[in-house]
Amino acid sequence: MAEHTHERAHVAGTANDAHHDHHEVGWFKKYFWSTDHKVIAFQYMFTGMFLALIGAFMAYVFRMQLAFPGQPVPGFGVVSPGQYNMLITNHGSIMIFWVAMPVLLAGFGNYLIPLMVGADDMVFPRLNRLSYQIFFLSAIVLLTSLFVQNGGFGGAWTAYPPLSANKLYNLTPYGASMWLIAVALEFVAFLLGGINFIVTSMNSRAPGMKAFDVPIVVWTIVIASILFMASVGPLIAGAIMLLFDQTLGTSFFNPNRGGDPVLWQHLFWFFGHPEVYVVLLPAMGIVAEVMTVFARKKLFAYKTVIYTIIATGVLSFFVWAHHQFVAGIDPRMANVFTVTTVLISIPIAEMCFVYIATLYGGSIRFSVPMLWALAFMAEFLIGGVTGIYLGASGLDIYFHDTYFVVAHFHYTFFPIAVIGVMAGVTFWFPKMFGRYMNEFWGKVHFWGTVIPFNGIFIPLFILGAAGEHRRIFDYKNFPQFNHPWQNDLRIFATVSLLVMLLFQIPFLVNFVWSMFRGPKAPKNPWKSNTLEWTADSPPPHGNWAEMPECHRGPYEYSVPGREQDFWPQNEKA
Amino acid sequence: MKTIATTRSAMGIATGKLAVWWVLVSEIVIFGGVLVSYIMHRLGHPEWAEQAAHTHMWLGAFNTFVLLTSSLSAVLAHQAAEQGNGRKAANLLYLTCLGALTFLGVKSFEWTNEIKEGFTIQAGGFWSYYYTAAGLHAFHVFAGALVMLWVASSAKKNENLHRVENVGIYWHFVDIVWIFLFPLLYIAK
Amino acid sequence: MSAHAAHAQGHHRNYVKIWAMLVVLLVISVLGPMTGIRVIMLITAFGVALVKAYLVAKNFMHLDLEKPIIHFALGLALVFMVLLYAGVAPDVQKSAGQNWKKDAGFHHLPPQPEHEMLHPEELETKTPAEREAAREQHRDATAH
Amino acid sequence: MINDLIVRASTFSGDIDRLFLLITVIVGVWFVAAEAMFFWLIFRFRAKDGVPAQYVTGKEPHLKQWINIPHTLILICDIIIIIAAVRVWVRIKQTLPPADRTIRVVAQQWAWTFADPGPDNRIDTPDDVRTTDELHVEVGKTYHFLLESKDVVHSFFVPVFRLKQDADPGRTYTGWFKPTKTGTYDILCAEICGIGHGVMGAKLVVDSPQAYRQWQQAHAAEAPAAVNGETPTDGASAAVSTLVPRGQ
Repeated sequence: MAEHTHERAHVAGTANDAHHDHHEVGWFKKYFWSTDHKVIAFQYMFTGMFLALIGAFMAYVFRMQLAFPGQPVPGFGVVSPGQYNMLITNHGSIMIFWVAMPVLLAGFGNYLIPLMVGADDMVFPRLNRLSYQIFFLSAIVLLTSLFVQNGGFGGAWTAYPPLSANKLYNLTPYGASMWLIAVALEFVAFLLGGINFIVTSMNSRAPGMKAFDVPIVVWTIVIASILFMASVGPLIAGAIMLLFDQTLGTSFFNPNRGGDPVLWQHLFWFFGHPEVYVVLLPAMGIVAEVMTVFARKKLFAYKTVIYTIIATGVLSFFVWAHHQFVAGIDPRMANVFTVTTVLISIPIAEMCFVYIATLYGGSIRFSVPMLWALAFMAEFLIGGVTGIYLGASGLDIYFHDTYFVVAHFHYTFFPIAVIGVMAGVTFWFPKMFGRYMNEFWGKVHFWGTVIPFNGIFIPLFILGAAGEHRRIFDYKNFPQFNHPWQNDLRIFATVSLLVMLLFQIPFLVNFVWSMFRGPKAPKNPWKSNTLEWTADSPPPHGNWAEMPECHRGPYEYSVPGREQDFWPQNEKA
Repeated sequence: MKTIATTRSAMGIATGKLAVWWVLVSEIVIFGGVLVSYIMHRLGHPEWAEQAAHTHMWLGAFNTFVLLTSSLSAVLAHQAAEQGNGRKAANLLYLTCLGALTFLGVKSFEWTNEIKEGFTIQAGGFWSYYYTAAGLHAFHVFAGALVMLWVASSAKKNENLHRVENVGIYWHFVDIVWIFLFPLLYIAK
Repeated sequence: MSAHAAHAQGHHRNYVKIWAMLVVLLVISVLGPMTGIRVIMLITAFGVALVKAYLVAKNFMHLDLEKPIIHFALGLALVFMVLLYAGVAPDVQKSAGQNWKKDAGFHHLPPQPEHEMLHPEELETKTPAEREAAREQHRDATAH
Repeated sequence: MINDLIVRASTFSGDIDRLFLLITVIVGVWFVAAEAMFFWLIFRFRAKDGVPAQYVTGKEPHLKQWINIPHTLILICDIIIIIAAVRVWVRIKQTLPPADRTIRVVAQQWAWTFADPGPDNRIDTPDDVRTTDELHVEVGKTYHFLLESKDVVHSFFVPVFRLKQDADPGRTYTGWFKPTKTGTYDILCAEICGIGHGVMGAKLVVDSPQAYRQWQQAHAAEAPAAVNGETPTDGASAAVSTLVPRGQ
């Protein structure tokens, strides 16, 4: 084991003038060129939030087009079929690659891993900065791809060739290649970032912190990084092949000259399914942290959660072709994948049960982060449960590419990327900015988001069950889906979306206002155990003057025989 | 400016080497993606064999020999670095970079001939995979050579000698990829 | 024993001897296919490649001295590639399956000229009004 | 439950609806149980001052069984669902009952082309009736369809038949359906195929035997003439490569 006992932070000064020995860094160097894991976490988080606004605007535009087809959408104008395809493609791509991944994996990963394992920074600070810069470049390339000639790429975020490979078919020659380059750059950024997360949490744990003393959120982000790294490889190879098909005229996916479009589908979904667990696991980790703190209770079965996370991760590599049941794979293979897909519900169900069981015997306080964490569990159950319908191959014949699928994956992605992230943001806000967020406006934002969210996607389940297929800009071409009750459901969903978007304003105001003018927050406002709460709020560069040690697990709450109901990890026995 | 995090080794493995091993995990799946697709297509398309007949097996064999030798000099450099002899390690790394340049030189000579004969990347399914796989590998050889020059520059001054082993591990991986690429592209006719 | 001591023990390997073995194996893998017999070609080309990879990994990369977590991670990546092959080959490698076969436009159909594409406005729709709408949509789609 | 939203018009649409019902029952029970337990725990163990939380390690047997029992029950339910789903899948996708008639369906960027075998009931013969965006089928007859795509990935989706099969370019897919209810329904493209994906619908007309024969006679008469004199070569490529004549 590491033999050093008392490490002095390389910051010579005492805690309060921790910046003392640093030459006074300029504004640019401090915020844009910094290698501090906390600043890089904020860069990822704010880029992610900014792109979330763009993604939400796209959702607003195409939902207005769906509810009131043909009429000009305020703030955008008339939506043509090409623009509609571009909007849904880039809504999907932005929300997954440029909002969920950066905020959940990189934002929380960068901020929490060093603080929670008791390190002063990531192992490779410069590589960490480089990974954000590549990510920022990928966001720029994607956003410019929306404004090039012929518009952004419109072949769905799955980019199936030959539509994505042949500019005569997708009619967006520049948009398609730029979208692909942006996605490839984003993969490179997260490979570099992933290495930092894995090595830091493996090697830089505080002295005394054994593998099972590490908080669940660190475990989930590390396993998510490993899942991402192991699954993105074939898709990087596929992206190179697709880029050559688009630009050099090779024939990897061109059936007329020996290629095979189904190969891309396999390479994409071999990455696609582990990818959804890459964003699910960090959200589950955040919910675990928040639930244990506000229920004042030890996580029901720490080791079971670790084993289910690893089981989910490994099993997620065996299920990818459930996206392709009717997409032309051999029907005999579909039987294999339907078995593995339905069986993967077991580890996830187990994890949810353990979280629910954690509430047993607790003393639950309903502050804003806990509301979000509980809402995540309630909403995600719907998402998980509706996945069984789509995993059953027989039923997927009917449900594939209908709004049932759209509603299902929004019931998993929305709790992950919005509800889970809000739980994390509201929980760690006092630590990040040293100030409290407003509790009342937090609750207004909570109810104003969760209730309309159900109003958007429950109607889509019904429309999907009626057979309404997705990615269609105007249903008046299909008499079967032009009944009044279907149009009303679409309008109801759109109105719910508008209400939900309005309720995001209180959050943005609350977030920015509290950052500068919220009431001051102490080191450990929620009285929780993990190491980040032993550093100042906000922690200085280098996090602690004297690096902490770890003496126990992260969830020793309400230990009998102690007057306080929490027991920080660094407190000597 | 080394953070305390980099000095710790809770797993008992040097941080730099642990990072390189994780880089190799991601490289295995990237090259794996290209090679698995290529193998599937070769087995599915017997007619590609006559396209593959036009590759110059002897140039491939010589390149394999060059990479094997550069792997030897890389591991000798690591041995020298273990003994603390930074100057010798740096020279051996420069020798390895020379091997890399010879490899790239032979490859560019080989490709120009093939393209002159009309076997461009669009010439058919086999050629698309041939240039993509070998091109991706050549890019990794080139990147490895650059990193080696950077490592040698500090190894010369007996600093950061642990990096010699790390870049060596990456280099041996690039060699192993070529050990599999050589029969797949040049011999499977 | 810490990793450092393990390396000392690793020194006694004669790297040049291992290099020589690798070159001999290379020669075998080149001469084997010369015989033209397919089975010999497979054994020498790919079998030898596996042996060479093992030698480089064990002796040059000192994988045998490495911690088991590294073996587990590298092994997992290789297992996933085998899994990728097993899941994808039935569709890509074979030319026919239970309810599908590769034919139209795959083998014997003359390669379609790249530029032969049905422009939207030529699309055969029901009434002139709809045909006009389709033409207008296309113009609008490519205009913005 | 689905047939309240959309009519059943083929033999296996009932299977899919029943599978939906089975999964809804199983999954619904688990969902309600989990949410009920969840909300009950939230209500029961809300913070009451003076009542500290309990220290539960999760190893207590009487609590662990609250996880292990659902764990095994879910495994059993999963197996039931898998068996039911695979039976439906095998019936629809893996078995081809003997066909009374074989039609050819060709998808291209933004139109469906159908080739009815015509009076001689053999596909790819000069008397085939080719139509665009309108498919006439006879109720009660088992149909095989040969599905192809000329350019990008499309998807032949007939909601009332609960039938969907992607058309990948470079492949020919064979599937079957047997209409059971006359009427006019929609055929959709369920895989994004470019700008015209939204207008790529077609009309499905399930005729009674007489109406179908009338339609076939009416179209068979003009079919040879319509193929502008070019003698269609036989074999699969005939129907695919000839551009669509203006059949109504």
